[in-house]
Amino acid sequence: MKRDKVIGAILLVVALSAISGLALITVFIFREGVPIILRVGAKQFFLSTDWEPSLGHFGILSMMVGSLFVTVGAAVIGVVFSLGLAIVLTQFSPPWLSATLKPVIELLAGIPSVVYGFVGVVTLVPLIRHSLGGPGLSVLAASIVLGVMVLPTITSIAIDALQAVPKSYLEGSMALGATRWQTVTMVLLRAARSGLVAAVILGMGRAIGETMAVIMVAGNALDVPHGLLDPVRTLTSNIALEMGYASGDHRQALFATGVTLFVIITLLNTAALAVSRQRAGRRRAQ
Amino acid sequence: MDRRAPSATGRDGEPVSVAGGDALPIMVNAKSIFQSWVVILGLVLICDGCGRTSGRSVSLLGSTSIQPFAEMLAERYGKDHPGEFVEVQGGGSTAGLQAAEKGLATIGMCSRSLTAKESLLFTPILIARDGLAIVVNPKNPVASISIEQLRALFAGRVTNWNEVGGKDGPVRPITREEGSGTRESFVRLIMSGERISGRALTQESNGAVKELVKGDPAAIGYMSLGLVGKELKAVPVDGIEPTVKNVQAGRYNLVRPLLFVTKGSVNPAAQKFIDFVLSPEGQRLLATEGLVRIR
Amino acid sequence: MKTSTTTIRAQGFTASFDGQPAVKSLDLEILPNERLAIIGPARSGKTTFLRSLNRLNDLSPGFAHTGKILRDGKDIYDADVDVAELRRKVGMVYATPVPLPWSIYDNLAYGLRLAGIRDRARLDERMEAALGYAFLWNEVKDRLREPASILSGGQQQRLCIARVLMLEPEVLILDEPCSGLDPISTAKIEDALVALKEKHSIVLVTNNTKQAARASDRTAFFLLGALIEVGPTAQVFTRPTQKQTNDYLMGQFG
Amino acid sequence: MRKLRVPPVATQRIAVGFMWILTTITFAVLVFILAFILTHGLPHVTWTFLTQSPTSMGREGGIFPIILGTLLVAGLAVLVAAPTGVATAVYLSEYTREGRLTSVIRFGADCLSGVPSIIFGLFGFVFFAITLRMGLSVLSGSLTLALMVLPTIIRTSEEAIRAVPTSYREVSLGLGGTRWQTVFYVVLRSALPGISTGIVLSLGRSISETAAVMLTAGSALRLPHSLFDSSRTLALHFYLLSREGISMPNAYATASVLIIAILALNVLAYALMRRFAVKAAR
Repeated sequence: MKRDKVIGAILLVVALSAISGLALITVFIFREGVPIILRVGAKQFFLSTDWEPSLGHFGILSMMVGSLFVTVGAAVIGVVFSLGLAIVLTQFSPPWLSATLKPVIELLAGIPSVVYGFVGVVTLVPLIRHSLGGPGLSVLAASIVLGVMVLPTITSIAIDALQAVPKSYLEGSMALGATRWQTVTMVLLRAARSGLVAAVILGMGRAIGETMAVIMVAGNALDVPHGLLDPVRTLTSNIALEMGYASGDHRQALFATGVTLFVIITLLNTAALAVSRQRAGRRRAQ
Repeated sequence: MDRRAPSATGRDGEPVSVAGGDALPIMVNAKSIFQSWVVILGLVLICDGCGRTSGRSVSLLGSTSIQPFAEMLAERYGKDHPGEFVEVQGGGSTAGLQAAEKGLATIGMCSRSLTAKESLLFTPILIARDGLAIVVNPKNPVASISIEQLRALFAGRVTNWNEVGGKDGPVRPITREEGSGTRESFVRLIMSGERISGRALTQESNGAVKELVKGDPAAIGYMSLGLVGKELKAVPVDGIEPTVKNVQAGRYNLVRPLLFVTKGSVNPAAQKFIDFVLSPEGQRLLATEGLVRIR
Repeated sequence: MKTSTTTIRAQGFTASFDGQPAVKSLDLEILPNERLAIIGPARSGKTTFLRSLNRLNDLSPGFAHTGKILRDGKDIYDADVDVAELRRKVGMVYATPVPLPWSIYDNLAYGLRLAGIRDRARLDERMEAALGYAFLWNEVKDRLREPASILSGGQQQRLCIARVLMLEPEVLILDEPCSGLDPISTAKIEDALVALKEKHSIVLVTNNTKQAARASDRTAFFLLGALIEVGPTAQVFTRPTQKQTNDYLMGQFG
Repeated sequence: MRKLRVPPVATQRIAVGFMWILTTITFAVLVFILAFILTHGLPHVTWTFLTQSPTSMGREGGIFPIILGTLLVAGLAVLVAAPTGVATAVYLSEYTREGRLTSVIRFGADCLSGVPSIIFGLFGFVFFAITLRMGLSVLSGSLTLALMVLPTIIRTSEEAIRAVPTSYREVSLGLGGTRWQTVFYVVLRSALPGISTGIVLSLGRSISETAAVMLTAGSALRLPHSLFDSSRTLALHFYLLSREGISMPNAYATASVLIIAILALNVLAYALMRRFAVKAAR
């Protein structure tokens, strides 16, 4: 019995060290980031587009707008294609095909983001530059690259959401003479709505967190982009570009950008959790 | 249905030898996973110990303008002095100063002159001079650009190539991140007080600027003269060709110092490498690569 | 298997979950080699009492108890009691069979391996005896390597019984072992219980009066956490002394 | 004018047709990306490329020190994070009662597993590299990555452990098993597929990481001789080669090696999941 107690104690120590390690990060980021926001003033920090660290101007509005544009763009592309994919794989494709395609999707979620970024730079950017004009490095390029990147994540969660809908719902609707497509639109999508919304939110969470691929294809210009073809700098790429040489207030401003991202993503996760729990309460209670 | 409880002794048929695996197959390899984990961790830590003793390595970090040249020197130095290792990493000039200050690197590489505050903290060692080339896509017909035109282009006041002798079309200025020494020199030598346009595309290294200008006919950027190579067109400024000869002769005045920067006392291994860089052979190597030697 | 000599006596034993009493001041004795059946409606505290005998209730949060359960005169809830040893000597079989997701052999050997016995010969010999008593030996003797999941419901329950018998417990407690089984499997388990009488005391929770009559010497009637009546099985089923027992049994037959 | 009503069967055909177009486009794009890299890269992935050291910033020579660096950084990270994560998951699900504390920890782990890697990179750079004076080194890089994958390992392990039916634990305890014997022989054994898949996927994520290692493990091209030497990982090497146009063939080749490693890991995770699941269910 004594050995049992000892092992229990060891597990406690390891658990505490892990949890304190994770708490350390959160505390460290907030301790480094929040004071500068207060010093500069939240209104100045969040609502000014003047980012000039050498002169002490720390306004991240243009980068927040940049992140927003790119994330929404990626979500639009991600949703359209992954919803189509999820519906086809769960409803309209022969079982052997969906059985082989599903693991392929999971594999593609593992591909490093720099690969997506590189292919974007080499193929997509020149294409946009020639056909649509502008520098090619743009919100559009970043949205497409991120859209493709988060697509596997959204698709696999969407497939789970669609498969969670009880088969009896679908059979009931078909028994009333509805075509499979009508069943999908009127029954399936409505029943799995919360799971799908959660999938999109989590997809956006991953898109807003991407850094290197965005640096490669977005152009990293400081001004707020006025159109799809304008270059853009997101919150994450700003941190990556400047953290090597930032010091003092400038480094704290980068941590403040990190705090902003941390809060945004926590809100996204909580929203996704709330949405999926709200409708799925019944499913999980089985 | 067998209702007879078999007596403990009697056994029908041959003795049943139950060939069973070891006690708890899965549990055994779970234990072995744990043991192998401990062994690997031990090995890694041991090799850490032995690594540290074999020859202190010299690490350089900083300006992406100096990095390729420093890498070339490091490789030559490594051949001539086996056992002495010199590592070179990029990140930009101010990152180099940061690294030297915080002990992340033995020598910081900086491609701009130090500010007053910085020169109190660091001891700069001039290893060469480098021209600041204005580069455009080879297809761009522009013959020469004046300093004022350059300032207007990069400040965003002039946005069409036909105003500076190029084909009609939008101008796309490309700049470096703020920590770059090349940018700092560009701002000091060209912009004189005016801010670079917020629409300028920002790249974080000379190589990235080069790749972008190579791909975009409408682009104009600035980079280390020594790294221009044949794929880009270096534009004469005020009619003066950006060549090493013109820089040496002082005709092409967009020039900046390339510095090694150290903080406090320099360890002997680093000093040996610095001496090599400043030696005639080191200077000859830098000159052949397109830099302006200082000795 | 040696004969059982253990007596278990509940003295003023009260058990509650988060303050809700499930069993109220029980005084009940289980004699060596005795077969005690416990009958009563749902939520009458039968299972709670059973799970207190081998302290499995310790697992449920909010469990609290007063009074004692004496095993050969020593309260099993004393601080110095070796709970593992207690659970080996008071083996429990659940209502639904729970074979572990391993082979039949690993399921049976698990109890002894936990106790540190790894010598294969002893395991095999003990296994043959246990399977014999559970009337399962002939059906599985040459499939011991296969996963337990391939067995039928009845076979799995007998495997669970054999798994407990491997530890040669002194008391065997069964919580409605045949509730989910077909008549043939139920008959086999009842046969096993009859055969096990000489070696163990048996506490059998059941609502099948025929099973109680056939497989028990005494019967206790629980109602709302209280022991209403206990006596020889024949007497309780034909001439119950308490009105509630009679009502329950009439309800049963009515 | 009667509203033109398209018969449902027709809408079904159009809609399903459109859906299949989306599907084919998606797979075409994803396959194109892999094919684009592999066709350009694989010819250059030769034995010498895999076993030699790079020269002139990676323009020539091989990527052996970078492969080793990646294995060291990512391997050490998982070597630290996996046991810690699993132990934490075991403690949270087996040794404490469900309460406010455990739900707060679980929520915290969920949030941290969503936090972008650049923030871990910034934290690692300032905390490990500078404050703890570990400098740009394998150690800073692997500790940063360990903290990055730790929340994911804790959550996936806990999900796998909670999926083990409580009746298994009761049976084990009922047979005289101690708490640890029950956890080790029954719970962990049944949860092993889920746990090992989570660990293998975390290794995959660590290997393909760039933002988090850029300024923690650094970007030195030489073979690291100790944990305090800087070392460049495959993904970062690919980023620098391609972004600065140092050498496109080597960039493609490095990317191909990286992709093959990631695919192999994912296939391993998938196989682990199916082999254990099949064994348990059988």
